[in-house]
This record gives sequence, structure tokens and C-alpha cells, in this order.
Amino acid sequence: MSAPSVVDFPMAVSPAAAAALPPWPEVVRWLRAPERRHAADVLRATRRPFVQPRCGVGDHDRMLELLGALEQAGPGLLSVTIDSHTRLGRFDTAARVLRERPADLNGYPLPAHGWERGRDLVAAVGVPLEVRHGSPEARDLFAYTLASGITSFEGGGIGYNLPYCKDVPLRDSLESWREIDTACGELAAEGVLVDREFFGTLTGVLMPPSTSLACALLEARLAADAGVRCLSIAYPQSGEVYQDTAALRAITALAARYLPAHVEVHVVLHEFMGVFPRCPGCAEALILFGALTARLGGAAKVINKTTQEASGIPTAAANARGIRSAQLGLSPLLDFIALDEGLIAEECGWIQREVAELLDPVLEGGDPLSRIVSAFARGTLDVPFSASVHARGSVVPGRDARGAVRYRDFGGLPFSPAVRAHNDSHLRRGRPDLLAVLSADINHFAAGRSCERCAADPTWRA
Amino acid sequence: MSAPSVVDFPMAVSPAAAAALPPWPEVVRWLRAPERRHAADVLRATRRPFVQPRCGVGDHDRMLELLGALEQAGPGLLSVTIDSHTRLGRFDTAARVLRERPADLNGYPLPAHGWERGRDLVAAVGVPLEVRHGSPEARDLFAYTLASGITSFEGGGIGYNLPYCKDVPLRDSLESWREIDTACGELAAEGVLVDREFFGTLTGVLMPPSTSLACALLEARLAADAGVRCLSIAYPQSGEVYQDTAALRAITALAARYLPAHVEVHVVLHEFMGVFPRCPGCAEALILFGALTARLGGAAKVINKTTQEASGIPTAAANARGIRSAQLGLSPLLDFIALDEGLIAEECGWIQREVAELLDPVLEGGDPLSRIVSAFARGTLDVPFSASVHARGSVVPGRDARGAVRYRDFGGLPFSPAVRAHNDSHLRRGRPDLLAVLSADINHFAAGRSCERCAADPTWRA
Amino acid sequence: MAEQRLVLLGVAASDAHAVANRLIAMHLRQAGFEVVNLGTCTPLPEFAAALRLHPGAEAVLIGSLNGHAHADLRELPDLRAKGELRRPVIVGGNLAVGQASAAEAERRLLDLGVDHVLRDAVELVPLLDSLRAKVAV
Amino acid sequence: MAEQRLVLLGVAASDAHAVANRLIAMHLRQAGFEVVNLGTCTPLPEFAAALRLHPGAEAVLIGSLNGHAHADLRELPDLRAKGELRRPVIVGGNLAVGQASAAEAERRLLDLGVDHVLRDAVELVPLLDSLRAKVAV
Repeated sequence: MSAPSVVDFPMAVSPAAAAALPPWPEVVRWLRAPERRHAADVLRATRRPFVQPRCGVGDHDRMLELLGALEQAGPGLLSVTIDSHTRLGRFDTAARVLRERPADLNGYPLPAHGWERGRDLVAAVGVPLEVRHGSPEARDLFAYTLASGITSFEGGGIGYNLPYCKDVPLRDSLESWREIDTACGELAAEGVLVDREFFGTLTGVLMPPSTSLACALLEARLAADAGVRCLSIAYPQSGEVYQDTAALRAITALAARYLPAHVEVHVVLHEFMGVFPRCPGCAEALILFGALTARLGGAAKVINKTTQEASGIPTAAANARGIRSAQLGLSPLLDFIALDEGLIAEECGWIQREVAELLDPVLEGGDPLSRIVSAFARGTLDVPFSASVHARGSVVPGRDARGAVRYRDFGGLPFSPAVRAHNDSHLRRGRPDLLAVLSADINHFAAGRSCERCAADPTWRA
Repeated sequence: MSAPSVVDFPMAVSPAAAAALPPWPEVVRWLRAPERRHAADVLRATRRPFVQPRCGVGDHDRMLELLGALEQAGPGLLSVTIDSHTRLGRFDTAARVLRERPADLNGYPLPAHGWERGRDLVAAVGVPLEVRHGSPEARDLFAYTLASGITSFEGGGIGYNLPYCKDVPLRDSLESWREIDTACGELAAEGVLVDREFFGTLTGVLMPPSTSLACALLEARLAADAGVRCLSIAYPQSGEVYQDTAALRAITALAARYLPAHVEVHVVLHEFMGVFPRCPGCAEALILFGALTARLGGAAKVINKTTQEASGIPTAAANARGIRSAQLGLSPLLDFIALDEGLIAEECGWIQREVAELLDPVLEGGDPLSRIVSAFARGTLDVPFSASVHARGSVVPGRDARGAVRYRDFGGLPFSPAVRAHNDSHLRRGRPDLLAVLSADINHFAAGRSCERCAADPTWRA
Repeated sequence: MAEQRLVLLGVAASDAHAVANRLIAMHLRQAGFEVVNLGTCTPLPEFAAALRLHPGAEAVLIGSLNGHAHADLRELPDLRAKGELRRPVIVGGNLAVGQASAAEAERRLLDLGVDHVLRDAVELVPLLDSLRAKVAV
Repeated sequence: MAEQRLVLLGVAASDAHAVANRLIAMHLRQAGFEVVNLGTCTPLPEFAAALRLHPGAEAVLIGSLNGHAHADLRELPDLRAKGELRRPVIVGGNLAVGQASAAEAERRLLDLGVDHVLRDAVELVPLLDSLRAKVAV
């Protein structure tokens, strides 16, 4: 193996990473090996939604065990979820915790383990892997991902910044992700299709569909412009099945409008990302419901939850059980279930219109990246409950009577009077005891009403 | 306690049973105790379907453990399933096997254990019990059931004879069950409501809905005439959701037509009773589907299956998991699921018409009991795949293109030309390789196509 | 015109499973056989008595689905010793409790004097044809 | 006319959970407070600096949801010793990893010099009112 150098990689990686990694041509050769199966292959081949769990522990052997246990449950893809230290680029800290107390890591520290172990993970299971994390700046991690032989990578400059960081400028995160996407373009030219997934879930709580889709489509547009050919757009389940079905179907229509024709777009549903019920029956019903929603909305995959969601990182058994619960919702026996197509079409039309009113001002003009940054600064793009100072966070969401997520306060969003009137026809705006109302909306599924037992007797489980 | 005597009981019990049991007034006093909770109370109170598992092992302590484990899963009622020796009245054999190898018993031998232990079972759990068995003649068992404090008892002279016995005359079984029903009437006069359930499942394989409902309604009519006030009518899931929903809804309409107004009627769905899939994912999906069907059809309860159905009596854990799988199908989150009401109404109308054409000739005339016996002898009532020589078994069922169960051969059933034409419009009659066609229909759900994994790759599990 | 072929059919003594029995009867009748179906729960002496009544039967077909085939057929050597059931006895179904011991269960049935053990009903008519061909030779 | 009441609000240093922070800010503003919201991931010295900028603040409210409250606040005694953060410090949220140790976690925070630990945000305004009443007396 020849000595690696920084210039080998088609993006800026740190000298330490460059020194640790194999040279770029070797990485490309490894990725092009005909026996390699890629996430894009799975996404293309699927006729029904498949299930993908989250999955990451610190210790390498335990990670191998976990992947093996989850593979038994029949996921379409498996995840390598990265720990918090690594997400923030603190590879040394991750390495130290790994040596001292690996159980303290809340994910798999891929750079600390090294790319050879990454290849072990790939070799250990029969389905391709995706690296999932939450890094505002992920070039080194992406280099380790590719060197490991993994060709599916989640994240973008909006969705992996605003919910996770207080003060990383959007321009910095967007520009660093542009390098990652450019590298994907170079790989595509070499015949290696990298699946890039965008985290439309954002802050995960009461996310209005048009905000989710607008942010993910902007990331997808930047990625496509940089050369990415395989795009997965993820939307978080609100829990109102008509709204969710409409939002999932809107992704395909919006992609046709805002993305170039030569890219392939896969639709992803995140199982409910808000406050999960503690009752295992309610949690399992919610998981099944999410998967059923994915099928109704025509998603390619479902990112799954478990009955232990409310109490932290699940055991392998709970995670495997979560996969099976989602698969139940995907059973062909439930294919008879259909929704009122008229209602869905109407909801889908409004979602597309809202998204267009958010996207068009950003995309009709000069450099989209700069216009995104300034739109968030002005509040004409916004994210509720943003952790970052680089989004205004002045939008306030809420649930309507059916449970669909609407805008309780539009903040600075540039919606037309028609969109505003339609929104307000579902959800009366104004602020009568906002804390209580918002808390109730946030805890919509936590209140133990999702299983037959809780419905019959809300007191049976505290 | 005074010396018991045969004449105490309002039905003929054997001298041995009479000697072993407490006197009738003491049984009635026990049943009337205000703290006693009865199955009828649960059935009346339910707003959504609840789940009831099958449940019976030979050893008393293991039975207590099993009931305790299943109660954790939240059933609405629990079962005491009786072993085969006891079902056939061989109490001595059951007692011998219980002493020598209790694990060889395929149910709980209540008379061999005695009524005091029966009361232990009742006291051990917080939900009422039902005795489920399969006895063509069950007076002694019913006496032990009442003495135990159990007021729900399955069976009737048709459904507990034709599928279980080769040569017990129908008149004998019907007359013996009439005594049981008369005793229920006397108890009703004393203020004790016994729930009597009728096993419309019959031989359990490809049962046309009108045959199931006709037999159960005849048993219910005889029971009501003898004084029973609380009737549960059970229908076996065919697996075609429109047909099953229509059949469940038809029960209420038919009960209003054929049963006196003063009785209460509860609708029961038996989860699919045919050849169950071996794939655990398919089996679990089928269980969930059954429960969802029960909700759509407005049933009060679901008698459950487990993922171990294909391989025999389930473990306690598998049985508890089966309850939870059914509860998933009953989750309020799935209340958005609705069917085309027009299709259901049409199917429901034809089912009612078929049942009427089977029942009216039997009920319009003299003593219904005698007319039932002669109708089965003539084949104007019939059961496919009867184990008994007292039904002709010349009816041949089959599945139509949607999977609904129709009549492939009407045998001697007195259907009108309109009913025949409607049936034949769904299922072409005639016999092209009947063995292959019937085997395929019987194995409809065994073929591993009910879960997402099998649908994606039918080879993944043999 | 071909002569009418006749078989005796029934389910073993301890077994009330009627579905496969009815299916096989239909299948054989469709294939042109006359079937004397003794139905479920038929003890071996009842098969012997039926054969005395229908001496033209070319085989005795016994189904068993509850795993108790060996116990239900244990009188076969005695009956054969008395000159009864002198036709090929063909047994099919689920022959043992559990899958692992199926081969073992088959061997024990053959030891008892059962002539053929079938695992799939579609083998039945070809077997009857081959047995008849042997007799004809 | 009542004078404008002011509080400092923020989330502990290692914690990016913004939802509860935003909710509490809205709640307090609705209750008439001016809220200086320092947002997520705010180290204790940043709270101290904000208090120097806004000396009229009547309390410092710190949310913590990731179980690391004690580690994030361990500089409190030092800062107090230097004359900083001389206002009631009120902490709320999920204070420890796991439920069992919640009471223990609360005691350790109080030992560190935290003045009040709240488990429910609805207790916040009544607490602020009672603290103000004490000051007024």
C-alpha cells in the first residue's frame, strides 16, 4: 500500500485521517469490487418498504453481535449509528472513552476503530450498511465510511446542523457537506453509487411537513448540483395518517419539480420521532402504524423505533422486536387497507404549495447556498425548536383536531394568504395557555392511548 | 356441607360426579356471591373487542402459572381448555395420566383435579374464565365447571359433535346439551347469568360462512328455548376481510330474526382455524389481521392463535405474545381503517339469505331438535369434512379469486337458484384436479406469503 | 371396458381428522376408483371386517395425523397371522409427534408389517397402479 | 404600572435539547416576563456573563435533559466564590441517567449550590413569584 496523502481524496480531510486511511484509488477499487452490494442496489430493488433499524454501540465485538442479531429480523439495510463525540469531530475523545469505558459511548466510533474494522462490519452481515450520525461537518467521517466499504451516508448542512449544534454557521456546514457531495459525484463517475440521505426530521418534534420537505429538498438540490445521483429524502411521521401519506407522496412530485431528471430519489419514513409512549403495547402499535403509513405513502424504507424508545438506547432483542413490529405493518395481509384518495390528494396539493412557497424564493436567484443561509437568518426559512442560533426558531407548530401538524405561528415564513387561510382553517392560531397546549401536542402519543388496553383502561399502566 | 345427591342438580349428572360435587344450592350460593365476576359482565362491558387465549395444561401448578403468565398480557377472559380424555368423559383415564405423566395431557382435566382446584383457578386471576373443550356430552363437565365458579361454557350438540366424533348420534348430543341449557335457565332465574358459546368453527377448514352461522344459530335457538339468556356466537375467520366482516355483522342481524328479544347475543371471532403458516412473521401477521377483522366486524371478543400454532400447543411465552399480536390489530391507532361499506352490505345480505334458506326449513315445523337431526341425515344441513357419520359431508367448499370461501359443491343444501347463481358467479364449480385445488385453498395461508419478508423472497424460509 | 377398481380407506383408530380423509376419497374417486371410506376413528379390526365384505379391494389405505399411528396399528401382526388384511396396507400422514422422528416412525411401521408409507397423497395413485401391475405380472 | 420582570434562561453546557427551552421561554413571556434566552449548550460562565449584562434578572433558569446536569454545573461553587451568579439558580429537566437516581441527583445539585430543583415547568412561575415576595419583604 503506497503512502497516503491529503490530496488523494476529492475533499479536504484532516492530515490525521489522511495518514490513517488507504489512498483514494484503493478506496475506489474496494468500493467498485463486483461482489460489493450497495445500499442503492437495495433501494432500487425494493417493491415494498423495508425496515432499517438504528444500531450503534461502542465496542467492536458487541457491535458485530448487535448487527448479527438484528440481521436475523430481516432488515433491508442496517445502520452504523455514530457516537456523540465522533459526531462533533472529537475522535481522540471517542478513542479514549473507547479504551476506558466503551459502554459509555452512545454509538460506534468508526474513526477510533479504524477503516479495517469498518470493513469487518460490512463483511459480517448480508445487507449493506448506512452510516447515521448528526455531524455538522463530516468529511473525515465520510472518508472513513468510504474506506470501510459503506456507500450510504446520512446528513446535510441543514438537518445535521440546526437540531444538533448551538453555533455552527450554516454556511460552514453547507460548504463542508458540498465537498462530501462532490466526492459522491466523482465516485458516480467511477461507477460507484453513493446513497445520500437527508434528515428531514430536523428537530423531531411537531415538524410541519412543508418545513421538513423544504429543508430536505434544499439539501437534495445542493447535493444533486454537486453530482450526487442517489438521493433518499426522509420525512418524520406526524402520526396523522392522511397528512403523512400525503407528505410521503408529495416527495416524489416535489423531486420531479426541484431535482434534475437524472437523479434517483427514494422516499424514507422516520417512525415517530417525538415523545414515545412508555407502555410497550402503545409503543409497538405506534411502530406498526408507522410502517403501515410508509406502505400507504409509497416509501422505500422505514427507519424504525423500538418499545424502549422512551427510556434510551434499546437492547438488541428490543431492537429486533421493533423490526418485526414494523414488518407486521408491512404485511401483504394489510394491503386491503386504503385511504380516501380525495382527502389525500387535497392534503398533498397543499403540502406541495407550501413547500413551493418556501423553496421558490430561495431557488429563484443566485447561489442557492448563500440564499439558504440568508433565508434562515431572515426567518423566511425556519425550524421550530431549533438548537442553533442560526435559525430564528420563531415558527410555532401545533396539532389540529385530527392530530395533523400545522403552523400555530408562521414566524417569518413567506406563505401566501391562501396557504395561511388554509392552515388556519384547520388550527385556530393565537396563544391560549401555549405551554399546556404545546405540551399536550408534543405528548400526543405519550399519553397511553395507542393500545387496546390503555384505550379500555387508561389507568392500567402509569 | 350436606350429603350431595343426584337429584340436587337440574340436569342428569353421573353418580360419581354427584358424590364428588357440593350440593346444588351450595353451587348456586357460590355463583351468586356478589364479589364473583362473570364472563357475561366482561362481554357486556366491552366497547372494543378483547382477546381470549386458549389455555390448558395437565398439571395444576403449571396451569396456575400459565394463567398467571397470560393474565400479564391483558386478555379480557381466560380459558380453561380441557384435555381429550376428559372431553370424551373418560375422567378415570384422565386421572391416571395426570398421576403418571401429566405433561401428556393436552388440556386441564378439571374433574380429575376436582372443583376445589377449579375454584383455585378462578381465584388466581383477575379475569373470569371460560371452559372450552369439545365434548359431545358434557353434563358432568358442566357440573364441575359451575361448582368451580366458572360461568362461561363453550359447546353445543352440533359443533361439539360433528367435528370431534365418528358415531355419536346427533339426537343424543343435542338432548344432552339441552339439559345443560335448561340448567342455565334455572340459574338465570336465580340471578346467575351463564355465558353459553357456540362453536361455529365446526371442522375448522374452509367453512362457508352460512354453514357456520346456520349451525351456531340453531344451537343458540335451542339454548334460548331451554332458557339460556347470554349467548356467544363464534365465527371462524376465513381470511378474506370483506367476507369475514360481513359474516360477523350478519350475526347480529340473524340473531334479531331467529332468537327471542330477551336474550343477549355476543359476537365472537375465532382467529384463522385452518392450516397456519410456520413462518413466525406470517403467523403473527395473520393473528393481527384476525383481530383487526374482529374490530371491523364489531365482535366482542377474539379467540386467539399463536405463532406456534403450526407445531402444536404453544409455550406460555408464545401464547402471551399471541395475545399482544392480536391487541396490536385492535389498537385505536388503526381505527382509521375502514372498508367499502357497499361491498360489505352486499356480502352481508347474501350471507343472511343463505342462512335463512338453511334455517327456515328446519325452524318452520315441529320440534326443531328432531328436524335438525333429520336435516343432517338428509343433507339439507351439512358440514364439509365432517368427522361424523351423522352428517353427510357431501358439501365441498373452496376459495374464490379474492380468497373468500364459497360452495364448490352444494351437496344436498336447499339453496335457491338465486343463491346458487350468486355463489357460482364467484367460484366456478366443477372438479378440475380437485385434490390440488382444495389443497391450495386449504393451504392458502400456509404458503408463506403473509409477511413482508416472505412476500419479498418466498425462499427465505422453507 | 376397464373393470372397477376398489380400495378401502379410513383414518386410524384414535384420530378424528376428517379433512385429509375426505380429500383423498375425492381424489381417488376422481381417478376412477370406487372408495369404501370407513372415515375417522377406525380400529384395525374394522378395516379387516370391511375387507371381508369387499374382498375385491386392492389395498387398504390408512391415514394418521395425530402421531399415534404405531399404537393404532399394533394389532396388524396378529390380524395378519389370523389371515386377515391380506392386502397391501398403505399408511400416510403425520406419523410421529414432532418432525425429527419421522424416519424412525416410518421404520417402526414397516417393522409392524405396513407395506408402504407415503408422505404425499399424490404418490398414492401411481403406487396403486404399480402394485396392480405387479399383481398382473 | 408593574415593572418589567426579567429572567435568564438556558440549557446546560453539554445539552442541545431545544424543545423544552423554547417552550419555557414562550411560557414565561406569556406570563409577562422578559426572557434572555441563551439557548442550548450554554456553559455556566456564559450564564455569569449574561447576568453581568443584565443585572436586573431575578433568577437564572437552567434546563438539563441529558442526565449530565451535575457535570455541567460543577463550576457553580467557584463562580459563586468569585461573586458571580448571585441570583437564585433554578434547575429543571431530567437530572440523571435513569429514573432511580433522580432524588440522589437532586441532592447532589443542591449540595453544589443550586437553589431550587424543579420537576415540572408549571411550578416555575409560582416559584419566581414567591422568591420575589421574599425579596420584597
